[in-house]
Amino acid sequence: MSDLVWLIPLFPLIGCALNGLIGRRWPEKIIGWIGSAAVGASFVVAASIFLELLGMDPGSRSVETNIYTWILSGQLNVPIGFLVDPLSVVMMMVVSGVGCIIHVYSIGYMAGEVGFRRYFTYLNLFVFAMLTLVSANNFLLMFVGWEGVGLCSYLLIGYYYEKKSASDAGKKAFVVNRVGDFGFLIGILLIFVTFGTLNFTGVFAAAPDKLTHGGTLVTLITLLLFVGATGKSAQIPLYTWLPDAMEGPTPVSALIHAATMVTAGVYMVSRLSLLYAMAPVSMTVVAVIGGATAVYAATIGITQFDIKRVLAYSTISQLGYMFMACGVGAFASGIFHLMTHAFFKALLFMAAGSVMHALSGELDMRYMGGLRKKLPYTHLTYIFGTLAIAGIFPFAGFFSKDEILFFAFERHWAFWALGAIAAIMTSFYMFRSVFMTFYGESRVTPEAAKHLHESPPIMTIPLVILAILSLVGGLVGIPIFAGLNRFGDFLAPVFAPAQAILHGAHAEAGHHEITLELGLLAVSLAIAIGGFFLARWMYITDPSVPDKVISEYPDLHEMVYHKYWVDEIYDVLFVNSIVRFSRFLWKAFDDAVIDGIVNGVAGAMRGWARGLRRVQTGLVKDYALSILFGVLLVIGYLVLR
Amino acid sequence: MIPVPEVNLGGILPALVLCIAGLVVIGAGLFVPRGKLTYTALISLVGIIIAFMANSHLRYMNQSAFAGLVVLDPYGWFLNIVILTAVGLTILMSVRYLADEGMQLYEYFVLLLFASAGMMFMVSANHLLMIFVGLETLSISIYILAGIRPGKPRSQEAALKYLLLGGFASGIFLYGAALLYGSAGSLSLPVLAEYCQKWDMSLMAKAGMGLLLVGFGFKIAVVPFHMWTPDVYEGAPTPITAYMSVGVKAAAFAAFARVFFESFVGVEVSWAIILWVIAAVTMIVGNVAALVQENIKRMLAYSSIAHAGYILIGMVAGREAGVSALLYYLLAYTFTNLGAFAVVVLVGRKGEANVMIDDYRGLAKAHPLLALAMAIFLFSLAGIPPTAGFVGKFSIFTAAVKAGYIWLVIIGVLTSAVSVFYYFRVVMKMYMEVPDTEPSALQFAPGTVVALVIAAVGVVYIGIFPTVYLNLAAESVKTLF
Amino acid sequence: MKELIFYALGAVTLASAFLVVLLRRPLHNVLFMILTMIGLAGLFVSLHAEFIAMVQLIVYAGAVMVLFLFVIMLLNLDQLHTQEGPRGLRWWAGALIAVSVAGLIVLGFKYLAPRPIPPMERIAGINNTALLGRELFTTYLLPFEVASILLLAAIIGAVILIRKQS
Amino acid sequence: MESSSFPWLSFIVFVPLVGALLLLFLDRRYHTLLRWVALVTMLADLVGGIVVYWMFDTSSGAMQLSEFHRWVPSWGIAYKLGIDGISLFLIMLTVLLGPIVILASWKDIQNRVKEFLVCLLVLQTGMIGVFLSMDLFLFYVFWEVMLIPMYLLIGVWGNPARKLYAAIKFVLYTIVGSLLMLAAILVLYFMAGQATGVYTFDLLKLYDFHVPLQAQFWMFLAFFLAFAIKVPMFPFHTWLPDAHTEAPTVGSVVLAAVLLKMGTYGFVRFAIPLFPNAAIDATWWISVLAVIGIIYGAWVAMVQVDVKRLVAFSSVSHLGFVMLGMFSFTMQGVQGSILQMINHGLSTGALFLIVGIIYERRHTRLIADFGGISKVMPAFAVFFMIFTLSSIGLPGLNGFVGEFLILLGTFRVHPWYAVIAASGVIFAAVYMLWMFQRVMFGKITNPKNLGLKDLSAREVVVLLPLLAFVVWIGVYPDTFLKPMEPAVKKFIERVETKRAAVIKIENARKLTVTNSGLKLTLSGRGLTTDR
Amino acid sequence: MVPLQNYLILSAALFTLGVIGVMVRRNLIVILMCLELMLNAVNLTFIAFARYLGSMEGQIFVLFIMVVAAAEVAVGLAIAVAIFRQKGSININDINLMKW
Repeated sequence: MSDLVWLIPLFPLIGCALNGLIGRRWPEKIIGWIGSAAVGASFVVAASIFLELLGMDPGSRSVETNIYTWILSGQLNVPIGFLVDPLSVVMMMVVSGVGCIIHVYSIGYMAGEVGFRRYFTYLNLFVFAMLTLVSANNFLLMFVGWEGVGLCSYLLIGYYYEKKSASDAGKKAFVVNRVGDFGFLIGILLIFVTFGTLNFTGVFAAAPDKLTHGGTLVTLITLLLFVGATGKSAQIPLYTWLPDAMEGPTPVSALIHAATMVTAGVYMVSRLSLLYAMAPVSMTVVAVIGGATAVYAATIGITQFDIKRVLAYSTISQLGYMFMACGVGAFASGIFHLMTHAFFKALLFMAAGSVMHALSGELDMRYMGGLRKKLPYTHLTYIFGTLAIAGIFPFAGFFSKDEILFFAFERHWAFWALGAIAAIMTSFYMFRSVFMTFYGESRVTPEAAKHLHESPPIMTIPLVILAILSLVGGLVGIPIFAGLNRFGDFLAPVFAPAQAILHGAHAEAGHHEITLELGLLAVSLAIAIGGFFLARWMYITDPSVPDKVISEYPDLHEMVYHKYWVDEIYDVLFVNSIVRFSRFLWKAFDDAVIDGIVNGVAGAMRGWARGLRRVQTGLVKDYALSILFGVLLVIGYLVLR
Repeated sequence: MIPVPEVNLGGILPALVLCIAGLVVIGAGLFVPRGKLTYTALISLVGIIIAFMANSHLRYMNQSAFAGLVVLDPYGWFLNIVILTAVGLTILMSVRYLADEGMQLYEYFVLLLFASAGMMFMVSANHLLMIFVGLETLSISIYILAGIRPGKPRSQEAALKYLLLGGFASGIFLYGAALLYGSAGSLSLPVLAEYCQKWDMSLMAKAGMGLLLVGFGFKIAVVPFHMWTPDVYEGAPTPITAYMSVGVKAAAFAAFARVFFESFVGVEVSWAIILWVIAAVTMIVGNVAALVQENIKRMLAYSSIAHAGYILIGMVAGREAGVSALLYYLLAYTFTNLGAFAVVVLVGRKGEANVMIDDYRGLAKAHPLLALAMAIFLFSLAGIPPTAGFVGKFSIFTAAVKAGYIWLVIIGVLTSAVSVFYYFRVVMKMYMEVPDTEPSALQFAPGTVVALVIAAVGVVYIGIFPTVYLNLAAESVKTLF
Repeated sequence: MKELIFYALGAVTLASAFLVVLLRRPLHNVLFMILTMIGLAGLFVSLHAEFIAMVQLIVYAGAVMVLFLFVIMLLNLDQLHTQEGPRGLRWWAGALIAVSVAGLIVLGFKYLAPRPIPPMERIAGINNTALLGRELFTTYLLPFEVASILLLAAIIGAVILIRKQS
Repeated sequence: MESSSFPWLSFIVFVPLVGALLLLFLDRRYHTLLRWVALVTMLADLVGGIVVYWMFDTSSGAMQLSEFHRWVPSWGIAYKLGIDGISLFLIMLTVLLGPIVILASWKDIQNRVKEFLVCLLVLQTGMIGVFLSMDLFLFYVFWEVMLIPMYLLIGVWGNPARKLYAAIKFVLYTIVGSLLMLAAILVLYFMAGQATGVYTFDLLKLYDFHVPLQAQFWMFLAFFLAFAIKVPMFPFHTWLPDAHTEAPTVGSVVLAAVLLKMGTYGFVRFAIPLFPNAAIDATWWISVLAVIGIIYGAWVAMVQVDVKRLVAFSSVSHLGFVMLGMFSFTMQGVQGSILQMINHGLSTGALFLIVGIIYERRHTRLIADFGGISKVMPAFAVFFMIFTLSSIGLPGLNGFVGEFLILLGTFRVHPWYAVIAASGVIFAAVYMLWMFQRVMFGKITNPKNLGLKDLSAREVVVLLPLLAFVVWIGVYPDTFLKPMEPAVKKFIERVETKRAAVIKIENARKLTVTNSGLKLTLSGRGLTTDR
Repeated sequence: MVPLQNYLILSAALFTLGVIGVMVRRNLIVILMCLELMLNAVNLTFIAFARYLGSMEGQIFVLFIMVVAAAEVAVGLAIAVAIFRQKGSININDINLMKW
C-alpha cells in the first residue's frame, strides 16, 4: 500500500488538471466536488497507509518509493521519491483531511464567485504541492513543494486580483518567502557539498560521521534551513506577510495560513530533528525565536479589531509555540500541537468566514456583536475553537499546549514563562474576539443587518466536524500517563535518534515525575481561565475599560496597534532603499557611465572627423604643403636615422 | 652599323592593342556622328576583349624585353586583368552617363584606353624611365578626363588640382630617381637591386628612395599625400572617379611594389617602418574623416584612402604572402568599388545631381535590387563576409600577422570597425529611412546595369570561392622574389 | 676657367630663378624663367650635353615659355598682378620646410665618393648627339613610342579642354 | 571521421537560405504565399533538426554527423560541420523557434514582408551555421553573416523612435568585439601552424595545440571581448536593452532566444577549450562580473517602466547565471549553464512573444499603460504567468533545474559567488511579479484595455510548444541532461588536461630560455619563419 | 675641374625655389612655371650625374622629362584658360569650390 504513496499528491494534481484544463464549461457544483473528491481520495490513501504502518512493528515504519530520476548530473542524483514514515503520514493525513473539509466548505463559501474554477484549481494545486512537501524523501523535492505552496499562496492571496491590496499582499507573501527560501536553498547546497546526497535517509545515515556534535558546519546548515522555516512559518523576522495574507478568501486563510502551509517550517525542523539535535546552538535559536514570536504576535493580536487579523496573529503566536517545542527538543509535541492547531485554527477561520459571509464581508469586530442568536452554529463552533486554542480541559489545545509548556519548563523555566505569557494573552484576545463578535449588543451596520443569515449546511457541517475534532483531537496524546500518549509513541521512532543525542542514552520523552506535570497543568489551566475572565470583565461587564487602558498608555497602544511599525521599518530599510538605489544605477550608471563612454567614443570620432575636414581647405598650396611635410618626415627619417 | 634592338611586340601586345583601339576610335570618331557614342564604346570594348585574350599568354612568361625595360611575367599578367576589368566596367557605365551629361566625346574613350595602356606599361616596367613614362601617360590622360565636363567649374577645379599636385609629385619622384641614378649609375631595377645588395645605400640613395616613395604615395593616395583625393574624386565625372579609385591605385601599387621589392631588397626594414606608420595613419585618417561626409563620392574618396591604407599593410607585411594578398585585395577592391560607383552613376542625375547620401533614402523601397547590390558592395567595402572585401581584408591581415605586425592588424580591425559606421549609414538611408520627396524613376542604362551585375556577381563569387584567385595571386608574385 | 663659367652661369640661373619666385608681374616671371632656361642650357653645355642644351633652348626657352607668354597675353593677365597677397605664416612655413628638405638632401651629397671624371672618349668615340640618338632608337625605343601616345593624349586633351561649352 | 550518408547538418544549415532565395523570385504582393513558403521552409528545417536529433548518438561526447569539404586548402580552411551534446539542444532550440517566429510575425509585420521573411531565413542559416561550424574561419563567416539580417530586422521593422540608434549600436558593439577576435584567430592560426607545421583553422586540430601562456592571455582577452559583448556580460550589456526595445517582436525573440546564446556558446566551444589556462586564470574576475551582472540586471530590471526593457535586463541577469555556471568548471555547473541557455531561450523568448502579443493589440510597451489585463485576457494571463514563473526559476519548471545546477556547481568551488548569485533569485521574483502585477492585476484603469481580445488560435499555437518544453525540462530534465553529459565531461577533461600540459611546457620553457612568445612589437616578425 | 657637388647643390637650390614657388605663388600660370623650374632642376641633376658617371641614361631621361613637361604645360595652360573663361580669375585661392 505504502508504495502507492505517489497517489496521494497525484489525486489533487489530477483534480487541478481536470478543473484547470477542461473545466471551463462545468457548473460550480461539479468543479467543487471534483476538487474535494480529489483531496478526499488522497486522504483515503493516506489513512490506509497509516493503518498499514500501524500494522508494522515500530522499528520498520519507514518506506521509501522512488518514481524516477529527476535530476542526474555528476554525483548529483535527485529522484522523484517519497518517504513514508509516521511523521509524513501524520502530516499527509492532516493536510488531506483538513484540506478536504475546507474544500467542501469552500463550495458553499465561494458559491457565485467569478473565479470559482480558478479558485478550486489553485486550491487543488496547493494541496498537491503541500503533499509533495510532506511526502518528499529528499531535500530538493521538498523544496519543490516548499516553493510550490508559496506560489499557490501567492495566487490565492491575490485571488481578488482587482483589489490592489490583495495582489500586493500576494506579492509580499511570495517575496518574503523567497527571502526565506534563499536561506533554505543555500542550506541545501551546503548539505549536498557536505554529504554528496540530498536524500533524507542518506543524510541522516552519514550525519554522525560527517558532522561533529555542535560543530560549526551543522550549526550553519541548520540555521540556514531555519531561515527558510521562519519565512514559510511566519516567524520573527519574516512574519510580516502573514497578516496581509488575510486578503485572500477565508477558506484559503484557514487551509494555507492556519492549518497547513505555515506549519511546513515546523514539519521541516522536526523532519531534520537529527541535524538540529546535533546543533545545540541552533536548537536554542529556534526555541528563543519561537518563544519570542509567540509572545510578540500575541501582544499585537490583543489590539487588532479585524477578526481575521486577530486569528492571523494568533496563528503566528501558535506557530511560535510549535517552534519553541522543537527548540526544546519536544519535536513530537510540536507536531502534536501542529495537528490540533490545524483543527481548531481552521475551525476558527472558517467560523470567522461564516460570520463574514453572514455580514456580507464585514471583518471589523467593532461592527459586530450579539450575533450568537443569529448564527447559532457558527457561534457554537467558534466557542469550541476558542476553548481549544485557549487550552481549556479537555479540548485539544489543552493537551498539546501543556505538553509543550512542560518540556519548555524542563529545558529552562524562561521558556515556560514565555509560553505562559503567550498563553494568557491568547486566551484573552480569543475570548475578546468571542465577546466582541457574538455577545454584547449588536453594532452591526443596518444594511448588513438586513440580510443577516446563518450559513448553509455545506458550510456549517464542516464547521461541526472540525469542532468535534478540536474537542476530541487531543485525546490521542494524553501526555501524563505513559502509554496513553499514543501520538507521541507513534512518532517516537522518527525522533528516536534525535532524542538519543539530546538526553543521552538513558532518558526518553514522558519519563518524569507526575507532580510537576500536574502542577504545570493546573497553572496553565488557571492562566487560560484567567484570560477568559479578564476578557469578560473588559468587554462584557465594563466595556469602557479598553478605552480607559488605551487612554492610560496611548503611545504603547499606538505602537502595538501598528504592529510596532515593523512593516514601515522594513519598507524604509530594504524596499525603498533598494528601489532608489536601482534607479540610481539605471540612470546614473547604465545610461550615464557606460552609454556615456560608448556614445562619448562615437562623439570623439565625429569630433576628430570634423577637425580633419577643416584641414581639407581646398587650397592647392596647403595640399602641396602637406605633401612636402610628408617628404620632410620620410627623408628626415631615412637620412638622419 | 646600328645594332637592331630585340623587339618583342608579343610581350606588350595587350597594351599595344589598347593603343591601337584608341587610334581606331579616333579614326571612327571622325565618321561616327556625335551622339552615337555606342559605336565608339563598342569598338573600345572589342579592343579590351582582344587585349584580354592577348594578355592570357603572359601568365606563363617570365622574361625581360626591350633591352630590359619591361619584364613580362605573371605579375603583370594579373594586374593587366585588373586594369582591363576596371577600364571595361568603366566604359560600360560611361555610355549613358556621357549622354546624360550632354558630352558626346569619343575622345573620352580614347583617353581611357591610352590611360590603361599607360598603366600596363607601368605595371610591367622594369626600369624607372619606363615607369615614369607609363605613369605620366596615364596621369595626363586622367588629368584631362577629370576636367572633361565642359564648363563645369568643379570638374575643371578637379583637373587643375590633380594636375598641379600631380606635377608637383612627379617632380619629387623624378628628383628621387635622379638621386638614385647618381648612386647606382642606372635606373633599371635589377641594377638598383644589385647596388642595394652590394653596397649599403648612400644617404643620397636613401633620400632618393624616400622621394620615390613619396611619388608613389601620392598616386596611391596615402596620408599625408592624400589631400587631393577627396576634391578630385568629387569633381571628376563619376565613372572617371571610379576608374581612378581602382585603376590608378592598382597600377601605382603594382609599380610601387615591384620597385621596392625588386630593387630595395635588403633594406626593407628602413622603408617598411615608414610604410607601417603611413598605413596606420592612413587607415585612421581615411576612416575617421569619412564619418562626417555628406557627398557619397567624397565619402567613397575617403574610403578609398582608407583602403589604400589596408592595401599598404600588404606591402608592409611583404614577401609572397603580403604582395599576393595585396594583389587579391586589388582585384576584390576593383569589383567592389566599381560596383559601388556604378550604383552612384545610376542614381545620379544630370549635372552630377543626386550624389548626396541623403538622396539614397528609401532606395530599397523604390528599387530593391539596386539597393541590394549597393548593400553588397558596401558590406564588401566594410569587409563583412561572405564578400570579396572580407577575404581581401582577411588575406591582408593574415599576411601581416604572419610577419608579426600584430599592432598594425589591431589598428586595422579597429579602424574597419569605425568604417562600418559610415558604410552602414548608407545602408541605413537606403533601407530604414523614407525620402521627403518622391524619387523620380531611374532609367536603367543597359551598359551600367551590365557593369553592375558583373561587379555584384564578382564580389559575391570571389568572396565565397576565393581559392582560385588567391592561388593565382600567389603564383603571380612568385617571379617577384 | 671652367669654374669661372660654372659660377657665372650658376649665379645667373639662381638669381633669375629667385626672381621668378619673387617678382609679382607674370610677364617678369616669364622673362626671368627664360633667363633661367638659358643659364641651364649653358650649364648643360659645360657638362658636354650639347644636344640637350639645344633642346633646352629650342623647346623650353623657345616653345614652352612662348606658350606661357602667349597665354598671359591672351588672357591679358599682366594687369591683375595685384592678386599676390602678403607673405603669411604659410609662406614661411613652406619655405622653411622646403629648405630643410633641401638641406637634408644636400647632406647626402657630402658623402659622395669623389669619382674620377671620365673623359668624353669613354662615353663614345662619336659625339654625344649621335650616341644619344642611337641609344634613343635602340635601347629606349619603347618609351620613345609610348611618349608619342602621351603627346597624342596631351594634344587631344588640350583641344577638348580649351573648347567652349557646346 | 565518420560522415553520414546524407549531409543532414548542411541540410539544416542551408534549407533556410534556399527558402530565402526562393522568396526572392516570388512576387512581393502575395504576402500569404510568401509567409507560407517561409513557414514551410522553417518546418522543413525543423524536420531536419528532428532527424539530426534522432541520428545523434547520446552516449558519445565526440563530434557527430561531421561533414568535411576543402574550401581554401592553401590556408587550411575547410567547410567542416559537426554536432555534439553541447550544440545539440541549441540547434534544436533554433529550429524549433524557426516556425514559431514566422507564425508570430504573421499579423505583426505588414510592410516589406518579403524582405522581412528573407532576413529571418538568412538569420536562421547564420545562427545554425555558427552552432555547427567546426572551422574557425567558417565560424567567423557565419558569425558575421547573421549580423546583417539582425541589423535590418531592428533597423527596418523596429519602432521608429530610436531604431536607427539601436541598430547601429548593436552592429558596432558586435563588430568591435568580433574583429578583435578575428585578429586573435589569425594569431592562433600562425602560432599553431609554426609549432605543428600544419596551418589549419580546423577547431579540433587547434584543440590539440598548446598555446603559450602569455599568448593565451591576449587571445583569450580578444575572444572574451567578442563573446562577452554578445552574451552580454555586465559592463558590455547596454546595447541589449536598446536592441530589444526597438526591435520588432520576433526580432527580440530571436535575439534573446538564440543570438545571446552565441556568446555563451562561443565561450564553451572556443574561448575556454582553446585557452584553458587563461580561462581558468580569468575565472575569478569573470565570475565577479557574472555575479555583478546577476544582481545588477535584476535591480535595474526592477525599476524599468518598459516591459521589453525589463525583460531585456532580466536577460542580463539570467545570462550572468550561465556564465557563472560555465566558469565553475564542474559537471553540474557546466551542464546547468548549457541547460540554462536553453531555458533562457524558451522562457525569455516566450516572454517577448507575450509582450509582442499585447503590443500588437495596444501599441505600447509601457507598464503604466496596462493593468487588469487578466480580466479581459484570461488565457493570455495563464501563459504569461507560467512563463513568468519559469523565468523566476520556480521548481517544477525549466528555470529552476538550470539555476539549481549552476548554483550547486558554483557553490562547490566558490561558495560565496553562489550565495550572492542565489540572492538574485529573490530579486528575480520581485521584478517579475511586480511587473506581472502591474500589467495583469488591478482594476482596468485605461479604457483602451477594455476591448482587448484574448489569444487567437494562432497565438496559442505559437506559445504552446514553448510551454510544453518549459514544463518538460522542469519535470523530466534527464532528456536534456543525458545527451549533453558525455560532451560536457569531455569539455571539462580537455580543459584540465590541456591546462596541465601547457603548464608543463611552460616550466620546460622556463628552463631553456628560448622564448617564442608573441612579440607585440612594431616590426615584430616574431612569427615569421621565412626570414 | 668643377666638383659634382656644386652642380648638385645648385640644382637642389633651384628645386627648392621651384617648390617654394608652387607653394607661395597664387597666380596659376606662375605656379606652372615653378613646376617647370622643379623639373629643370631635376634635369640639371640628371645631366650632372650623366656626365660624372659617364653614362647616357641620364640624358635620355632628361629628354623624356622635357617631353612630359611640355605635355603637362600644354594641358595645364588649357585648363587655366578654361577656368579663366569660367570665373575670370586664375588666382589659385579662388579655386576651392570643393573642400572639407
